[in-house]
Amino acid sequence: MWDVLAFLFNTTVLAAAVRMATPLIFASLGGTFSERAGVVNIALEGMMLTGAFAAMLVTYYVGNPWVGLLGAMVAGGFMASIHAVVCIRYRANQVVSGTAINIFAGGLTVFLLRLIFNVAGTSPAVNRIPTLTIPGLVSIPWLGPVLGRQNAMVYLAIALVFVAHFVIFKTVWGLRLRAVGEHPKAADTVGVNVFKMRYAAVIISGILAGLGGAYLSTAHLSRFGDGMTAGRGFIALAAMIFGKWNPIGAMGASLFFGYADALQMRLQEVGIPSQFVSMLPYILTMVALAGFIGRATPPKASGKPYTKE
Amino acid sequence: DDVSVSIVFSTGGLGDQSFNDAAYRGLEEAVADFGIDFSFVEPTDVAEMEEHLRAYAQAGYDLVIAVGFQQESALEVVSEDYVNTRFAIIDAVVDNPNVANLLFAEHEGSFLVGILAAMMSETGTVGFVGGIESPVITRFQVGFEQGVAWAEPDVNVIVNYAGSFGDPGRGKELAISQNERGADVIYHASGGTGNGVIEAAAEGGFYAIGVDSDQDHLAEGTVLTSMLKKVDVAVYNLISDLVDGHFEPGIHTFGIANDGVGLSEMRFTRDIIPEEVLAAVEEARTKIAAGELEVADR
Amino acid sequence: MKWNLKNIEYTGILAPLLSVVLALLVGSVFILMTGSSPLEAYTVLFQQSLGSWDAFALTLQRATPLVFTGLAVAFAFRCGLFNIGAEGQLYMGGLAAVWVGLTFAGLPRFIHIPFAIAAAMLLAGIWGSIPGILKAKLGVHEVINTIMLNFIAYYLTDFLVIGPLHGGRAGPETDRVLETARLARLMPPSRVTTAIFIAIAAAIVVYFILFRTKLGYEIRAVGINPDGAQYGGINVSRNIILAMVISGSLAGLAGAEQVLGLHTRFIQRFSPDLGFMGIAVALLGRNHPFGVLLAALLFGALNAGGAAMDRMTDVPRELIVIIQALIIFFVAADQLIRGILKRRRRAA
Amino acid sequence: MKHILQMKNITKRFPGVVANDQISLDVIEGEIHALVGENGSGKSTLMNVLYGLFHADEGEIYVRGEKTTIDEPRDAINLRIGMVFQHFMLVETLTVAENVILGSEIRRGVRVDYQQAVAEVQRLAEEYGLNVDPQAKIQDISVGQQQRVEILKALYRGAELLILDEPTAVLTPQEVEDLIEVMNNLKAQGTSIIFITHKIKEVLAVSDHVTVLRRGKKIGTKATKDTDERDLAEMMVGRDVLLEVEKTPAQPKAVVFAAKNLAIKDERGSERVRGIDLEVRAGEVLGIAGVEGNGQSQLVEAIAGLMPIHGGTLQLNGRDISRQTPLERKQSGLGYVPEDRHRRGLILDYSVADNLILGFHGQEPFVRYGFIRSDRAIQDYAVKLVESYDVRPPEPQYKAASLSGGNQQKVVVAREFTRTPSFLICAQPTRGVDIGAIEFIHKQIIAQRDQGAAVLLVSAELDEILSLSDRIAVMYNGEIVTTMPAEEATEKKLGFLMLGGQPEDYSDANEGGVLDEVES
Ligand SMILES: Nc1ncnc2c1ncn2[C@@H]1O[C@H](COP(=O)(O)OP(=O)(O)OP(=O)(O)O)[C@@H](O)[C@H]1O
Ligand SMILES: Nc1ncnc2c1ncn2[C@@H]1O[C@H](COP(=O)(O)OP(=O)(O)OP(=O)(O)O)[C@@H](O)[C@H]1O
Ligand SMILES: [Mg+2]
Ligand SMILES: [Mg+2]
Repeated sequence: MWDVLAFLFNTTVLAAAVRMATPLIFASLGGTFSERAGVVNIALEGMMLTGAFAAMLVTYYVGNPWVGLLGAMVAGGFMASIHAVVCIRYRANQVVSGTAINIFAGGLTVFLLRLIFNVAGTSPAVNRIPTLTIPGLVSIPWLGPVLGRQNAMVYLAIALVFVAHFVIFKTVWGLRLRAVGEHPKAADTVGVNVFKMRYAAVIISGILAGLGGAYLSTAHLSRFGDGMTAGRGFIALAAMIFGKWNPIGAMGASLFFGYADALQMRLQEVGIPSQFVSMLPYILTMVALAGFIGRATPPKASGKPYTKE
Repeated sequence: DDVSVSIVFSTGGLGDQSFNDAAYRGLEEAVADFGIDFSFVEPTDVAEMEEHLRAYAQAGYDLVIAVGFQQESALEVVSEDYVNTRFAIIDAVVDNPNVANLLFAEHEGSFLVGILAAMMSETGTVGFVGGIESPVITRFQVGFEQGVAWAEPDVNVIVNYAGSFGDPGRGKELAISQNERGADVIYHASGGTGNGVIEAAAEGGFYAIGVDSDQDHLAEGTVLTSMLKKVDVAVYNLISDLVDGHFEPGIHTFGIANDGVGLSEMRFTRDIIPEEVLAAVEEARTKIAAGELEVADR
Repeated sequence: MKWNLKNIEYTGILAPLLSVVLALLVGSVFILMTGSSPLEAYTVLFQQSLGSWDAFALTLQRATPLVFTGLAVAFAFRCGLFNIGAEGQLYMGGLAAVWVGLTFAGLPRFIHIPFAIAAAMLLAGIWGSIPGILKAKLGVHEVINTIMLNFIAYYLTDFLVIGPLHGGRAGPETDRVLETARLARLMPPSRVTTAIFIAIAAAIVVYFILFRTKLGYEIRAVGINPDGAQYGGINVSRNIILAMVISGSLAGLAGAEQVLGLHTRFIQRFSPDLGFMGIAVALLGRNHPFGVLLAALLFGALNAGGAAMDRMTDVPRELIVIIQALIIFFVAADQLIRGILKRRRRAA
Repeated sequence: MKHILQMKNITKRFPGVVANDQISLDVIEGEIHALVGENGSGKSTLMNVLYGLFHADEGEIYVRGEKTTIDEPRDAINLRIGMVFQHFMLVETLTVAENVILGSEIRRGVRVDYQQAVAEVQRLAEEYGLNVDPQAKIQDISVGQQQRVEILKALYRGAELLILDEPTAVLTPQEVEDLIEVMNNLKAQGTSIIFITHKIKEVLAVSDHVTVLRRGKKIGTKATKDTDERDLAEMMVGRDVLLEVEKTPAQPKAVVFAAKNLAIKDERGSERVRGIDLEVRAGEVLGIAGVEGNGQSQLVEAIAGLMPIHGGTLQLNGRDISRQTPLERKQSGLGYVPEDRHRRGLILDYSVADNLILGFHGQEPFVRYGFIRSDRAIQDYAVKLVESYDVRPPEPQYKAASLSGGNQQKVVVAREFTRTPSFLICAQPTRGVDIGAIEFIHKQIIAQRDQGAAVLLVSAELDEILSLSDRIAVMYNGEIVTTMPAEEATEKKLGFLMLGGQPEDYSDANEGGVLDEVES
């Protein structure tokens, strides 16, 4: 019994969970902004991938990974602005546009990799965002090993969760954002510019997803690899829903995924085929949702283009 | 008339730092040496294989090389339809008179890796990270395990599969978790996922072992060695034979004996590795080459 | 039978065509960046997808599985459900098909094939029913569960294909299914099989179910307005589950097609994201079965032509992917095209 | 006489319709100007043009004498024009205060100053007698309260010209009285009001001028004092309208429907109906009067099987139906006109024909072999119904969404009534419907009664209750306070009971409301 508990709450498992959760936190936060404004963003995966590439590229040339982060934000934001124009201005189906972005990003990153480095597959190594040690925190028992020494981007992600919470629920802009996603016409009738809000939200979502990608290529790892996001954009989408379109919820869900994954990695030895262990995070998620969470209602206008007469 | 050769790569495409890249290197060298005509294609999906093979055969290439077991069934059909075209396939067997089958004894090379890992380990635990579990990857795993057991029966092997060949993030976490469980030498056979394994090793101060191509330079001093699968050599030789006019169909196995698999030069790690370890590896190598030591492949 | 073409909502063929042209224009910028000739590339793209019977056969073959996954996604959409899980359902369908295809020796063709297909539909339908039940009974968002079930299906089939179902080959794949379970090729060497007829039939059946039956009436009502549907005596939960079952079994057909027709075996992770492409196909086809047919044909042509473009030109394969994405963009954003057309008309 | 607003020759076309055809409208500063007309006559369209949501194809707008262009709601807000929409423009998941301030937030830095906002809303609410809890979420408050929030929104923005698009359609009599008081208050303080309504009584009670539209054209503007009920009705409909329902005394027969000790809880578990006993006999109309939110909605939804019951029994024609599905209840002879036609009554994206078979879509002749639809049969049936219920336009293939509210309601009524149910529930059957359609629907309800149906009528419209019912029950706080023969009921008495008064405490001395003054 104690063994099991000790295993479950092992600090190394938890620290790994935090690391695995970080890209999901960024991306699911991004998704939250976009969907809160009424634009479904199934393109998180593609935006992450672009961000991962751009962070590597900029860092490669500039040397400073923090500048690389800016590059990721610009690139993610750029992909998002395509999504925004197509969905908002031209009222395309948001899911189709998202699918196209995902395909586009997959092609574009490798295309550029080849054009610039003359390799396909894996980029050269670049500098990484440093790991920080938080003086007070690191010496607290149990919590210290989990959170006291992590990559700077881990702390950035956690900080952004609270910033996002503040922005969405406390600010004027956030109030308008929520209104636009629930009932755009109502917002319009009181003079809120629905289109502008949606553009902003979608671009923010791209920036955040880009950061999530950057975490992979320049914080957790130090190079870009073809398709290195490996479906995390979709998991982030699930985390966003699991978290009920709330930043803190999204973080919780991301941590849950990260934890299940970290646990799974340490379970591959007990004699069950590896594939069944690999399924664990996904099964756990389904059970958790069915058992404890229940209904989640998306913002009412999400997925619906807004048209003015 | 110039000899013309075409290659249909596996879906990993170029840049996989594995057999596609190696096959391409072999082709490039042959082009440089013999000035042959060539063409290649990087399919995105298994369903494409047959039409590419067929199109090349139709276009009259003298030799069409299929890279990877994914093309086994496609080649089976196409090689029967084009009996006058010569084909080669890497990592699979198509039993037709116009097909050369290039097989690699990855388990033998992995055996040597296992010896190195076991003897270099200070903790008594080593690790293996695979991509997606499949018979080929299993060959790497079991060869490695046998090598470990042969050298140090008490050394424990932790095995994990990432479920993907393209997820370095997960590769890194798997390596960290293996390291936390005591593994201080980790061998990967997981394509792009392995980049993460190597990064974890570099960061955590333990050893990684690369695969397929020479990955030693990816983290100098951290990558102990790489298990080379010399597809480039095989492809080069195949073309060279063709140019000389003695293309040989049938099964060509590349193992320790004919230097088709083996360890890298260990340019960055030779100094760290004690003599007796290298000696043990060499002993096993000669025994396997001589057929005195048999390595099981499953 | 009166076709209800109004549902397709295509005002003309002009807008989609222009979208493709525009995408190719933008794509040519990328091609020029690599120093290749767009004209040459596009000539290949066209000739190798629609330029000859052989090429068209290839297009058809590529379109076939997309018809199934497109229909699967569209069907669920009609009930207000977003099925991102066609990929997983496809694998489960393939799994059932290959098992039946390998196991029941001695059956005549006309029994073995339908049996294998039915098994595929059944297992994939069950797989689809899981998110359906969880949605209907517990209100869990289907998007999460369909994503989760994709991963579970990958791992489950990964295991079976190298374990109990592993064949005698080097690769992670089963043996070929028995002769009697293989779909016949219509015009060898092309691999267009009788599955193309199943695809067309499936589209017609889906059309029929959606628009000509009581079931379709109920499913669409639930999709548009569940409260209204409930008021109308429609069992909302039951229809949600049923819609997911049917959606899943349609995706299962794609699995059966790949396993019994194209590959004649189950290969580990054989699907090049057919399930995800099905989402784009469905929405491009406006969730109408006949729209899905057209959209699948477009994608099929892009796949067929794109592969040839990789082989026959210097354009790297990533570019082909980029051009495909661009075409989807422009076809989706047909408001843009319509805007241009309207301005033209006004100017004239 | 200063004009706050002059709209000149406004034309607005939609594909296939000219919604506004050269309409001019002059509103004098400080007046209440009523705008009336049948469903689809173009009232909302004209106001949407004024508020910047639609762009007129032709015409000019002058505000306070100056020519202006209004492209955006923001422009209208800046011109101090406020609008309360027919379909509320409220964000359900936000609170009252948040909705009020949205777009013109009280800030503290980048933050919304919620404290201040709540205080401000509270202040406004008190000043104009528009009581609502600023911190409640919209989804948790009644329709009447939502209406108040809409008015607060406009007032908060300092509206000097207030457009009220059918504000009374969803209000209870008491709430209407309150609203009229608010309107008069506003007028006294100099606010001009454009007031859209289908109720002529209200026009006569509050307006100074009235403009009538019909089929997109302006019929005329009159000073209210120069006109009367019959005159207005005729201007609107273009023919003489029967304003009173003609009916013979009821001849009640056997009990068709009975509820015993019925208890209902809502989704949150709070008890909304507490042990009600109810009987409706064949050939009678039982009216349920009550202020909205006292359990009527839950009662009706539970009877129809759309909400679970927590105690008691429901009997239809002697059989217990409390375990039956909605479909089985329909088949047992229950007909139901729901109060919310958009949410419940219609599948808006379906054609009129498909809506006409909703609930019977599984039956012969619409379906053969239990599965396959017969378009022929559906079409024939729809053509017949559309014609006999005068649905306009008479096109069964049109989407229900493209019909006006009145005509949508006719579709629902046609569907439910044609099947000659033995028990018919009508909840707010004429809400938002024009007088022509009201007349028609009322006639149909009486016709159903006369054919032997037991009718349960729930309405917030006391006029409607009084003119249609044979017996009247008053519901308050989840209970039936009392049941009386219609002859014994008066508007005042019902109003008294609906607000929680006890029958024995009632005396005729209670003071009358504004609307009584125009009672002819
Ligand atoms: N967005 C729109 N698109 C197309 N037609 C419209 C639109 N809005 C209004 N119409 C049409 O314009 C006409 C006038 O509608 P409007 O809403 O102005 O009527 P109304 O007088 O407000 O009716 P009601 O009494 O039902 O509120 C109707 O025929 C309607 O169908
Ligand atoms: N896209 C559309 N096409 C055609 N007519 C439309 C469309 N959108 C709205 N309408 C019509 O415009 C008119 C105005 O809509 P509005 O929202 O005012 O509803 P309404 O019919 O007056 O509603 P109700 O009376 O039920 O409250 C209605 O007649 C409606 O049916
Ligand atoms: Mg209106
Ligand atoms: Mg109306």
